[in-house]
Amino acid sequence: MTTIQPVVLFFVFGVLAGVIKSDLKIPEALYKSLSLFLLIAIGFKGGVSMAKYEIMEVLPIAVSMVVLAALIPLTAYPILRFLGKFTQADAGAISAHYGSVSAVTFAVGVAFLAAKDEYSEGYMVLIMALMEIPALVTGTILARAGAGGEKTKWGKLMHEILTGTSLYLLIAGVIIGYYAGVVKLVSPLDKMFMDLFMGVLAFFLLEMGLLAASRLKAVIDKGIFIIAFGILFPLTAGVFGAYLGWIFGLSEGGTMLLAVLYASCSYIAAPAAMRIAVPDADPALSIGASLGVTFPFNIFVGVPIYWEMAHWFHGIPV
Amino acid sequence: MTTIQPVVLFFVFGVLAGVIKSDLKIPEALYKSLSLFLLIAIGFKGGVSMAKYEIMEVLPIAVSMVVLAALIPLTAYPILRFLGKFTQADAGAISAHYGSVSAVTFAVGVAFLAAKDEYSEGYMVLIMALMEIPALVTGTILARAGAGGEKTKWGKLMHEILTGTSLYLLIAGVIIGYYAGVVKLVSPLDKMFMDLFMGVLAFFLLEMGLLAASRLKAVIDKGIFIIAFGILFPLTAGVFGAYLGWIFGLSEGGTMLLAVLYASCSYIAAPAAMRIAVPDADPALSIGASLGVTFPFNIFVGVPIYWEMAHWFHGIPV
Amino acid sequence: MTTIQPVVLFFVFGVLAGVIKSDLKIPEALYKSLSLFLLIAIGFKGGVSMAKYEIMEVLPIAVSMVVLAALIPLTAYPILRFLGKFTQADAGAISAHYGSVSAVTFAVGVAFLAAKDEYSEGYMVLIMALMEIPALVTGTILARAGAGGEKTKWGKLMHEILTGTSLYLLIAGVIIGYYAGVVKLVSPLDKMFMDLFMGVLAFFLLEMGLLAASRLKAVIDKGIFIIAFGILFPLTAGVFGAYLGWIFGLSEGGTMLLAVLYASCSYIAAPAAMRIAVPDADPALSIGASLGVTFPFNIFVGVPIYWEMAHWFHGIPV
Amino acid sequence: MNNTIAMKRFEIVIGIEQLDQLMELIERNETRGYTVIKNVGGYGSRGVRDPDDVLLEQENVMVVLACKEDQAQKLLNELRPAMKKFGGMCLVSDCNWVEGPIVS
Amino acid sequence: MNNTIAMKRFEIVIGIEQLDQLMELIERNETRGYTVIKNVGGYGSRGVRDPDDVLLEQENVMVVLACKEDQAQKLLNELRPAMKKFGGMCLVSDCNWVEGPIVS
Amino acid sequence: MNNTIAMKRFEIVIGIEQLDQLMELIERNETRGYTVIKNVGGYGSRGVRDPDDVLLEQENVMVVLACKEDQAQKLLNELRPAMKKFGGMCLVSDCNWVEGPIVS
Ligand SMILES: Nc1ncnc2c1ncn2[C@@H]1O[C@H](COP(=O)(O)O)[C@@H](O)[C@H]1O
Ligand SMILES: Nc1ncnc2c1ncn2[C@@H]1O[C@H](COP(=O)(O)O)[C@@H](O)[C@H]1O
Ligand SMILES: Nc1ncnc2c1ncn2[C@@H]1O[C@H](COP(=O)(O)O)[C@@H](O)[C@H]1O
Ligand code: NA
Ligand code: NA
Ligand code: NA
Repeated sequence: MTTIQPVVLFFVFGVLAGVIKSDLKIPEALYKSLSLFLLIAIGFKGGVSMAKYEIMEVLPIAVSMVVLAALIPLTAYPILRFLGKFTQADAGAISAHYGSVSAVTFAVGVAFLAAKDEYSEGYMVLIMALMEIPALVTGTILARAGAGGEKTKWGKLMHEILTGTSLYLLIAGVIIGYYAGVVKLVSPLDKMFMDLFMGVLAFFLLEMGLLAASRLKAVIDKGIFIIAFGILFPLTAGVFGAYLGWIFGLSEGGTMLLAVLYASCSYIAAPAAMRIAVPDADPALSIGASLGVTFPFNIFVGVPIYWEMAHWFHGIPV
Repeated sequence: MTTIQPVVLFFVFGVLAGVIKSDLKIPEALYKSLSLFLLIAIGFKGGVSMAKYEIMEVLPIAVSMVVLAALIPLTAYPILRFLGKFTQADAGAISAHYGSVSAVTFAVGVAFLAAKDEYSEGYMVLIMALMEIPALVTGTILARAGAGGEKTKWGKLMHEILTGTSLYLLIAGVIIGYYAGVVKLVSPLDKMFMDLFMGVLAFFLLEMGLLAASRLKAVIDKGIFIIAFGILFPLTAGVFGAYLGWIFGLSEGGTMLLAVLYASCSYIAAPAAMRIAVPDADPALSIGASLGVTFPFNIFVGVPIYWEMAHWFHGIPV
Repeated sequence: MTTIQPVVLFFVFGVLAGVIKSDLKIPEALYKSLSLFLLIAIGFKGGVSMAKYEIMEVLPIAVSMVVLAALIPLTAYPILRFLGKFTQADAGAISAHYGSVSAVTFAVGVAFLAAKDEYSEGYMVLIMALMEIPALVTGTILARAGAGGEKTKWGKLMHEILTGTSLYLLIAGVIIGYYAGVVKLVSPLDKMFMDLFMGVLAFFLLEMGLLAASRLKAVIDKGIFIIAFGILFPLTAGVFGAYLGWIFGLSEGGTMLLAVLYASCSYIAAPAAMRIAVPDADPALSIGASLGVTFPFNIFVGVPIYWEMAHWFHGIPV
Repeated sequence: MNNTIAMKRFEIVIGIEQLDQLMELIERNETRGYTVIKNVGGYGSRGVRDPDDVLLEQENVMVVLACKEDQAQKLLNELRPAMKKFGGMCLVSDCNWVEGPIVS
Repeated sequence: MNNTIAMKRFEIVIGIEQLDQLMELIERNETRGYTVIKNVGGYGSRGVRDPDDVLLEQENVMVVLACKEDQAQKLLNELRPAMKKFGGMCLVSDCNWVEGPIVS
Repeated sequence: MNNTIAMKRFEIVIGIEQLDQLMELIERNETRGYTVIKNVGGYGSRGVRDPDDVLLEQENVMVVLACKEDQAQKLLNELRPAMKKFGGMCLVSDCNWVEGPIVS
């Protein structure tokens, strides 16, 4: 059995505060500041450890995994459209959310590995940053293909995806971390970006809990299908990610993180992109599923399971 | 003689900035973020050290001290009502403030002990969290008993007390700290909640100074009585707290902290509760006394005195 | 060749985000909180190291350098007025900005020395704090002398200069740091003010980059003169500073920091003072030159040059 | 003015602690829209209320609401007793709603 | 009222994502001034919009603009088709601009 | 409208640095209430003022004030010279104050 990490209890207390209607509130500026911190810190950390690889060695693997990630929305869409009876817009938008990733779920995965002292490849962060692109594009195509109405604003969408805060700060963090690693000047910055990581994550999870609690009604209204989808789909995507990680020869830790990336879904970058690309989709639905069901499932149950998956694949004799 | 701690100088510079009308301003979001931090960190710290006790051993002592704390507003009320000539509402509300506690005063006490390398019982934090309850309830009864007007909203008041941010985050911090202590995963969180504690306290005291300066007029308008009460009452309550700590067999550090808890008074949780329970009380009065007189008295003069009290009681041969 | 420090890359990514119109935004409350932090931390650091000197030994040197700093606006003014054809108000206001200092440029200089393990005098911070005064007063006199219109509000201006957030927090930090150094209680506060300094600077530089990008248009509109002035003037002032530092017998690090102070220019304290003293000056102009040209020049190119200057002077055989 | 519909404009300022009750009242009257501005301060029978005072936490909200005349009278009938309880201010005035052209 | 100039007051509420377009329209009409209040919430045909919801990010802005009658009609002619696209609300009402005395 | 009192509504927008002076003027006239909205931006004779610009710090405030007609004329007489000094905008319009029923 794996011990639940103390940091995820902050999520529990966030949800509880929401449920019992505590007046606990995280100032909006704090929430936004913490999310800037997490993105830069995750990127920086990854960049520092990437400084130990040859970039050219890493790129092909990374690109393959990113491209293959486009399969996730392609699988999610028909399930949502035909089993779930969602409109084309909603099915496409939700697919985009599930193809995309959650940096906080990734961070919980990294913390899980850290507690176990397990190695993982630093460039997983790069994969995370790039995975947004095919997921959001594919989701948008699915949502809009053949649909009438206003034309898709592809220019605006690509601008939003490529210059959006999440992707931008992750990449900036990776580059700065990489440079700091190469010139060996990591040390005064790591007091902030590495030492405080867990504490910042704690505050962020508290707020995520409050936000998740405020989404519960939307989820319950939509009923059993969205809950089942929000649990079973990430598990399936997780298996796919773990399988790919193993095939591509990642370490056990890296394999688990790839499973986490495939299984996790977005509630910040994807909503922003979908507001522009698929304005007729209902954001309450996709955020409800993503934050109200899949996020808590992943950080409590999913992460240990993805670890077991990685372990299992790596036990297969080749 | 005890050295004044550097951190309390931040309070002095806050007051001074207010007095000379500097344009120094602490953003509201920062103030609120810091107070969330302090509550969680105080709780977490206490929880971690509570992991070393048997809970069942601690509970009876803690509960006794909390219950006995109801005596504080019961003593304050007649003084305020009959000596101070305050209205029933104001006398009750101020009593509730003085029965209640100030987490920041407590934090200054903890820092004082840390500078002296003195031990104290971790569960003092739990006592602090729980002391709000009897104080606010007793204060409300005193303010409203026999008074006409709108009925007391007991339901709403109890909800506010029990789910209010202060109590909630202290308890959440205690539980998470306790759990982290038990599973021995304190270490990545303590870089935030323990290492940064003093620095956060510094910023917070700067803002407290600004706030205290803005209350000075209200205090001076009310004259000598409120100043005398704001100094003499906590001293008396402090003696009572130190006596109880000694009787119950606390360490010298713990005895001093109990004196601090009994002597300190609230300016965040109590005002929020009194707004609901005793809306006809004037908040400028109770906050003025609490923040403008007692808080600075306690952090500069009180804390060293409560330490001497604890020392004195522990010197009595049994 | 000197390596560029990783921390200044944050400025680059800030500018880039502005140029490509990323939706990256630093919450205003975070920006203000970070700047409070930097001021206190810079002061505190300086104060702690000043605890090692006799104050009376330091004061005459510090005062001389501060007074001599009044020469900077006196030199800048005729260049701006007669070569640059600026109005009297604008020429005076810009002079005040260039006579004044930038705490963040100073911080980058300190980080540069730290990466080289070079000593510098702690009281440079005090000089920085005090340099605002003659610069802003001289600039105002230049802007208003003989000009008609409303009378200069000297009372209001002096109040703004002497109680303004920058000067106030630097001095408060120096005093508290000095006291902490003397009573040897630096340690719990340095976890915040020293360890996190670089990380906070990183965030701040990111925002500075965003702000600089938003000023680029104003600079380009004004054309080549303002760019040439923004580069050549600080170089000249830097030579003057380095010369003085050497004459007064500062260490190489201290000499370099004095050059940085003379070369750097203000974009926070000076705009606030000029709003009051010279309301008819165009703030877009002075902030554009200061933040859009001189600030980036200084942190990337200037700082290493000022170091070489200090080195060169110290190589002169006496 | 041409191409506009005569309507009534309500402008309500109350304490934020009463916003939920006001919202309920408004929703019960099935209005087609309203606008809410938070973080508002002011002065009235309860004295100064300053949303920037972090200790007193006395925030007002302003609600602006435009509706047709018939609905306005109905809403007014419900608002009158409520305002008595809420305190604050409720102003009604005439305005014209600018509508887009029928064929867009 | 004495010493005031009769003018028209526009009060527009739209989503913040359309503010740039509205500003452009207003500047094109060379008005002498306007006032912008951000961080506004509300309810309309697109449902509830709450600026405090950090995930949905649905912020409204209120723009208040006073101008002379002749300019008002011109502005109105441009605003009508634009409002159709923007959604939200645009009210016009009468007001009086208080001007300082000629000799100050 | 029934059960309402005819009043005047003042809507003032000025720079925040002048708010203290305006407040003093208003208090001197013993009005029974006012409402203050901070963090307001806009455009006028001094150009664009954007409260979100952290370096320029040019914030406007909007003050809304309802009062009876007789008091309005008195206030207006004081406001006119002040507005000349402040810049900004001051609008006056008619409105009706909704009062709760006499017997509650
Ligand atoms: N005559 C008035 N004009 C403008 N605002 C008012 C007026 N009276 C009250 N208010 C607003 O309503 C709030 C609550 O009023 P009250 O309940 O009377 O204290 C005040 O803080 C003001 O913001
Ligand atoms: N009748 C109304 N009264 C006041 N505000 C309105 C009204 N209708 C719409 N609004 C405002 O305009 C915003 C956008 O409206 P809509 O585009 O219809 O969703 C709403 O969120 C409200 O803030
Ligand atoms: N015609 C107008 N309509 C609406 N607001 C205005 C108008 N003129 C000025 N203002 C507001 O008053 C502020 C100060 O104006 P000024 O002093 O003319 O720069 C501006 O930033 C606007 O917010
Ligand atoms: Na995914
Ligand atoms: Na107490
Ligand atoms: Na300078």
